[in-house]
Amino acid sequence: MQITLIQGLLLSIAAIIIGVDYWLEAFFIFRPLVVSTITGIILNDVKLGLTTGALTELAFAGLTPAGGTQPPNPVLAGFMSTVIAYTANVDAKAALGLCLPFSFLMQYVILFYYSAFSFFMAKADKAALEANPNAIGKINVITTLIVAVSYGVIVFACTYLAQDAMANLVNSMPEKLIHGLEVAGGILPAIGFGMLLRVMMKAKYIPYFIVGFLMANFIPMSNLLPVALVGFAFAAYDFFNAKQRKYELQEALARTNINTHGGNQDGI
Amino acid sequence: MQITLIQGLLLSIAAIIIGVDYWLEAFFIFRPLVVSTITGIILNDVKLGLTTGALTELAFAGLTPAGGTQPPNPVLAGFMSTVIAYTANVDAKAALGLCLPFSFLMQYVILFYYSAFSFFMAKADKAALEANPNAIGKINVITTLIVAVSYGVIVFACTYLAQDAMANLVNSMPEKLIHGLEVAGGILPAIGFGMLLRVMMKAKYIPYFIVGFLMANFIPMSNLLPVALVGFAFAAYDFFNAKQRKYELQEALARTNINTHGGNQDGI
Amino acid sequence: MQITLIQGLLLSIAAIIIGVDYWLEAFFIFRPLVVSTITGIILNDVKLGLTTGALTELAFAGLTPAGGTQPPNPVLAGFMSTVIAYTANVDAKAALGLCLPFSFLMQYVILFYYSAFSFFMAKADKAALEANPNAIGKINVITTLIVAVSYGVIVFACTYLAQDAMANLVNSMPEKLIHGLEVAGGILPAIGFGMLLRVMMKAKYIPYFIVGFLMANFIPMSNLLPVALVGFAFAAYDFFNAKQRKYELQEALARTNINTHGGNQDGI
Amino acid sequence: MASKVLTKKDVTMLGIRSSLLQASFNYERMQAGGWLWAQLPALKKIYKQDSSALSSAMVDNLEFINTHPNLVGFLMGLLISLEENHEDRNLIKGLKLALFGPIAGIGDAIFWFTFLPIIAGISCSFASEGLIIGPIIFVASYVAIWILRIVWTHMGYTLGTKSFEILKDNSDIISNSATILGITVIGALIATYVSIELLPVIQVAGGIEVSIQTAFFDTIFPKLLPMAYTLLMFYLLKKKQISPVVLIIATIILAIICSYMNLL
Amino acid sequence: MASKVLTKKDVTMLGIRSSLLQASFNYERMQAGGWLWAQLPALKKIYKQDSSALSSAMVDNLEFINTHPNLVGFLMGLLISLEENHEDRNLIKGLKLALFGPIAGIGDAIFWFTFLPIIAGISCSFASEGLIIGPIIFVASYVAIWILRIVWTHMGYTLGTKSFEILKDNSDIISNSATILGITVIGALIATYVSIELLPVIQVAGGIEVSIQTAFFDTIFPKLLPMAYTLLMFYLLKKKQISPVVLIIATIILAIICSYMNLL
Amino acid sequence: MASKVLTKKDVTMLGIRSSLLQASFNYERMQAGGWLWAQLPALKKIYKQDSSALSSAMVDNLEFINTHPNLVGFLMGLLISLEENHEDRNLIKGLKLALFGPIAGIGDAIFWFTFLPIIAGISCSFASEGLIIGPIIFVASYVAIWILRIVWTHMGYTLGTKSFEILKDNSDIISNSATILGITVIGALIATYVSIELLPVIQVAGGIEVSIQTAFFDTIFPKLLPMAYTLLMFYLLKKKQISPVVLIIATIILAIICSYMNLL
Ligand SMILES: OC[C@H]1O[C@H](O)[C@@H](O)[C@@H](O)[C@@H]1O
Ligand SMILES: OC[C@H]1O[C@H](O)[C@@H](O)[C@@H](O)[C@@H]1O
Ligand SMILES: OC[C@H]1O[C@H](O)[C@@H](O)[C@@H](O)[C@@H]1O
Repeated sequence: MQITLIQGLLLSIAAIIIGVDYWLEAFFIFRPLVVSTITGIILNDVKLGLTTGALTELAFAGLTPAGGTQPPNPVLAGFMSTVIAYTANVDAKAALGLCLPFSFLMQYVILFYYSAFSFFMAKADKAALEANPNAIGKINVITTLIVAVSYGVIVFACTYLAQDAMANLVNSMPEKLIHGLEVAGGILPAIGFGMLLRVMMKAKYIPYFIVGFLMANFIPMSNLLPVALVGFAFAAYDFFNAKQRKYELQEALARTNINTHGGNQDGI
Repeated sequence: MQITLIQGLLLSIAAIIIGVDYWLEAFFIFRPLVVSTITGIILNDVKLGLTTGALTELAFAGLTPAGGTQPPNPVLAGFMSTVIAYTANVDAKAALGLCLPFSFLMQYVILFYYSAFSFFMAKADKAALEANPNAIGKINVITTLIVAVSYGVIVFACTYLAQDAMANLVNSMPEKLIHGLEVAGGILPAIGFGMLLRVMMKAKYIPYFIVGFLMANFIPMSNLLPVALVGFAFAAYDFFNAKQRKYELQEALARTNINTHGGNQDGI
Repeated sequence: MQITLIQGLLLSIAAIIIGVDYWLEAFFIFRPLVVSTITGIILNDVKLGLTTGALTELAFAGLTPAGGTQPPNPVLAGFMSTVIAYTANVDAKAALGLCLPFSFLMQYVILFYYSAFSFFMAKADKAALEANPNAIGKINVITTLIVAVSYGVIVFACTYLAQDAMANLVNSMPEKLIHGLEVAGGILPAIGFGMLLRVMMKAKYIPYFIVGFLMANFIPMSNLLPVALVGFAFAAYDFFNAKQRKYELQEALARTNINTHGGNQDGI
Repeated sequence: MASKVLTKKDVTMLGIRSSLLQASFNYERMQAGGWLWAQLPALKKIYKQDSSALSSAMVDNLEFINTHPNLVGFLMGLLISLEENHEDRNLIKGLKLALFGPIAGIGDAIFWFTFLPIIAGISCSFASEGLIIGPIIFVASYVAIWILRIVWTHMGYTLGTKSFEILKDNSDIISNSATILGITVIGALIATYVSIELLPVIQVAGGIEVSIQTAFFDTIFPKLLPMAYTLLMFYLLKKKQISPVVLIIATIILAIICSYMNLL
Repeated sequence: MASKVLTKKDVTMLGIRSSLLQASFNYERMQAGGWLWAQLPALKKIYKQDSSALSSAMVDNLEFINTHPNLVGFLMGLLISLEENHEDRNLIKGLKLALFGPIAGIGDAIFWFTFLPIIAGISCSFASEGLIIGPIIFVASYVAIWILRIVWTHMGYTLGTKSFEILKDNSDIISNSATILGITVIGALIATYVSIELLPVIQVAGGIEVSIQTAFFDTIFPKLLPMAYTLLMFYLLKKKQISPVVLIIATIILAIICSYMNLL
Repeated sequence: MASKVLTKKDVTMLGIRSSLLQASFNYERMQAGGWLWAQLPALKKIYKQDSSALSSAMVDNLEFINTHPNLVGFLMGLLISLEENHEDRNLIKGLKLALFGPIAGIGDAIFWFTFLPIIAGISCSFASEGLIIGPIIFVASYVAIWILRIVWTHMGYTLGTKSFEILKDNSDIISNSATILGITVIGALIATYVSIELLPVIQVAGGIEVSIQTAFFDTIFPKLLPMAYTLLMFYLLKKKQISPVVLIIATIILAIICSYMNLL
């Protein structure tokens, strides 16, 4: 399907708003699930937006900017997975595979800004010394604007302008290649989860990992809320247990200290 | 259906025995499950007794006299839920709703006796001072008899005498009202369970509450024995864990005390 | 079915190898599951070997030689359950019942050797005093050979030579008796598990026992791996919990000791 | 030291008579009247002709008491062994005061709040399918518990004051464990026996009807509404101190209104 | 001691402005620019005409900082209350340095590694069936979290330095609990959302075809391959320090190869 | 201090030869004969021509020993490293006496009582459906365990006496954990592999037949009878010290009787 100029412009405007949201990490409308849904609404195919968004979201679950790192860009992934599925008419899984180059591209753009914006800090220092609040405001506004405009331009280019080239490219791909991308789309979440595990996993958490895995495998349920509840039960148990242990220890030590002191006094 | 005079008398006799059992809290045949079953046997419709009894029992699960309080009366609830379902030919859930006024009535009668019987205590004090065991016995027999007779009379009145009035009343009720009572019968156990939670629930028990709820929700089983077993497993785990912690603490402290003492001796 | 002479000899050779494996407890091909499978292969009915082996294995699960005791012999049980099912054409469960006398027979033979081989120890002492390694080697080889030959002979006799007698015996058994043996075959694992529990069970393990039992009862799964995983999760949890408690205790005591010491120094 | 006058049979009788505990329950002394009555035969045997000693014992035992009927035999056995030894009256009185509360606590936790919901839940799952085995299991269990009253009485009588320590040491752990078991079962009971099913359906394109209950609540989380309503009741009972009778009536009225509005 | 100059509304505004934290994010000072900008209105009000004091405060607040945006309001509230009291500049600076790290740790554990996968998992289970309720739940949750930023800010402002202790004492237990919850859900997410299905079938006697996937892997253990691949990724990321981008590309290439070989 | 004479290959050979441990098992010295035999090549290399030292070592190593074959290599490696260093004979002897018991305990807990039931349970669930993969998994696992014997031997040899402490410190926690795993699986094995099904049916009104097994036992609790019988066996084995052979025979007789009575 074709993206009209109006749709292209709407996508571009959405990209500006969403881009700023990601830059500030404010309302989390920058996650692929939401971005794809919005794209689907603009392209008048909400269902496509939902399904591509769900898949992309999960593949990006572990790819977080925590610690100030820049992961593959979730905003571009959200836009492009839906757009590619729409224009080139491929399966959501294959679209996930195909959207990644765009995601990497934007990742590097932001990384560039992370470095480049360091130069504003000298100006900011000067403003601070001069007790000039307005200058500080201006710096922040400028950096944010630069990011916003970049999102608008890049998304417009990738969606509206590049659509024919992309559709041709995809349509000329052999079936096996497309199927391969679909397969990749099914596997990619493994990397996101691997990233999460890298940060969170310690030996002592293995039991919980096993139980979560087994529950999803052997107990039929329509969503993961029950698992989250069980996880919450474990967390709460551990929390109260730790508190209880702390309390018992302090109790016991308090009692001993009294005894010891008594003993000392006798001895001296 | 009609309750015959004979059945009315049998119900009255049953009420005397059951009423005394509740007064003494001896064999727990006063719980609605048993009362309704007995009523069903007397009315020659055991199945009706069982189903109304099961429903009423659960609605009264948390309404206990623990601490010397008087809850809505389970005996009258047991009798009347079955009797109303029988005479007015309504669903068990609706009967549960309709039996409650009788349960409240009897609750207040017993509350009155709780206050009134205080007056016997002066007499008892006198008997104690005079070392007169027989007088003590007499007081206890009298109070128990008063309770017994009250049950007999009230149940006879509510079941045999009032049956036509009740059937007419119920039959003149609009369908929506009856359905509303049925709906209420399905919800009422929530209050009983709320009462149980009020006494038992602390933050640290939340994990167990969650697991019990999830098990009943997601694992198919024909009764709650498996949940009780899991609950028992949790309880036993906690028990042995607490003991183990106590032991480890004592061990460690014993070792330290020895060291400390040793240190003191060196120092002095 | 008939066992041919060749098959009889193959079984005998297999028995020698497997017998030595059991004697040394090396590769555990002496467990009924493997012995029966090998027997099935030799008798050209692998499936029969697998099914009789599985059943026999489980019945012998708790019958271990741990601590130097001799349980009913798993090797003969493995051979004979399959052989009896094959020659007398009975159900695997009945065959399990019928193989037990042979298992007991071999148990007593090994017990006899356990006693008899004590006599070699005097010779060994002499060799040790004389620093004569070769003599030690010879003693070990001889004892192992005796065991090996015994297995070969006994298995040949029980399988090839006794097959007609056995088939006749079994075929002359009334149906109810055969059925009784089948029933016994279904119950016998209880004794093995009872043996395991005897060694392992303590009050504090009851929770785990309950959970394992309930899982197998209420959660559909095609094998016990999920239960083993849950058991592993429990084990790991307990392990890390114990370590954590140890650590917390040491921490707390270290802190106290410092305080106490400080106090002592002030006092002196 | 006085010699033993009570036989095994006397102690058994005391256990049986412990069921009279609440025979003259009232708000002034709670179970005092029945408490004394149950012990009278034993006291008479101990103090024989010494009617002033008997009088003192009777006066003491008429003081306020409120404890758990299923376990009271333990306390009776313990105290009667002290009476038999003619221990100091103040010791006996002090022990009674110290113990009836904890025994009430343990007993209520185990019997009212743990055992009853569990055995009721199980029995009712049979009874609600019309099987008489339900109430039979129920009554059999309680008969067993009643028989245990005799056991507790002998135990209290034999252990004497030593039992005081044991009880004090473990009462925490025991009621904690009992509560864990109870809470687990209550969670399941709510899912099983509270039922709230929404009737409304939504008309979607093409005349298809979608039930809010099955398409929404059952998909997100089965039994969400029963749990929510129970927690609301819990909140109102605990934090707002609203009486259960008020909640019962309010629930009935609400249900009737919802029925008229075709909501439930 | 200086009198209070900030109103409730000022603190609320500070909470809202805390969203500007990353407005000029860069590798030299990370969030410093936005951190200062967000606090400027409050600082201006506190130091009014005293432009040298304002300058000191601005200089201090331009130093390197990197913490969690959802919780930063707490830290802002705390420090601004100290500024308002004209506490020693070194105390303020020291507290900031001591706290931004732990807050980043707790925040990342809770929000990035626990809350996001859970809410994403649930929302996606709806969205993947075409239900718009999925993203709605998602956005609603994050709006709620955003509103909490105002709450944290007030909390930090009110608790003042006392909050320092509370945070230090419990940060371990809290992030441990959050991680337990998160790990449990991730285990389930792997089973639910990673899919690897082998295509090959084995021809057995009689022309019957046996699928390796269903006859072998699904029988031994469902979802074994997805779990194995995830753990392999975990291993390569953690022990071999391979970048995720490399793994993504490698996975795609591998999938395409397997597609050509009819394996997947 | 003596120089090292054993090569890596010698230690590997020792690990392999550790399988000879039970070659002359008897009730007087248990594994002593095989224990010595397995170590002879290493001892000969260490003591070369010094035949009186060799003799002492041989005499010591012929003393009573009984430990777990799968782990014995660890002990052999440890002791042979001491022999190689010409440590005091009493130290070597003492360590052997101190360690063979705990190693037997850990080994039996892990291998006989935990690993065997689990791997047997899993393998049999395949085998009982006629799949050869069952015994293959079984043998493969045990080959792996056998190969580990070489690993343990190297470990013991390398760690030397330090390993003594490690083992003593953790043997409790390790066998506790192993037992937890084992017990969980045994609970499941009982439900899966003990089968007792009652045949009797009850004739109810209208000629309908109700099976006691399905209508009663399976409804109250599936697998109740197998569990009950197993616990009875456990009780008889543990408390009444009845030999398993007696129980096997009694069970068979009972089963035959029940068969004749149409009960089972
Ligand atoms: O790790 C601290 C912090 O690092 C970055 O600044 C951002 O990605 C935040 O989301 C994160 O909380
Ligand atoms: O709470 C103590 C006690 O109070 C009342 O006397 C009765 O309801 C008992 O059942 C209860 O155990
Ligand atoms: O118990 C120690 C030890 O005893 C016997 O020697 C053998 O059965 C071994 O398998 C066992 O490990």
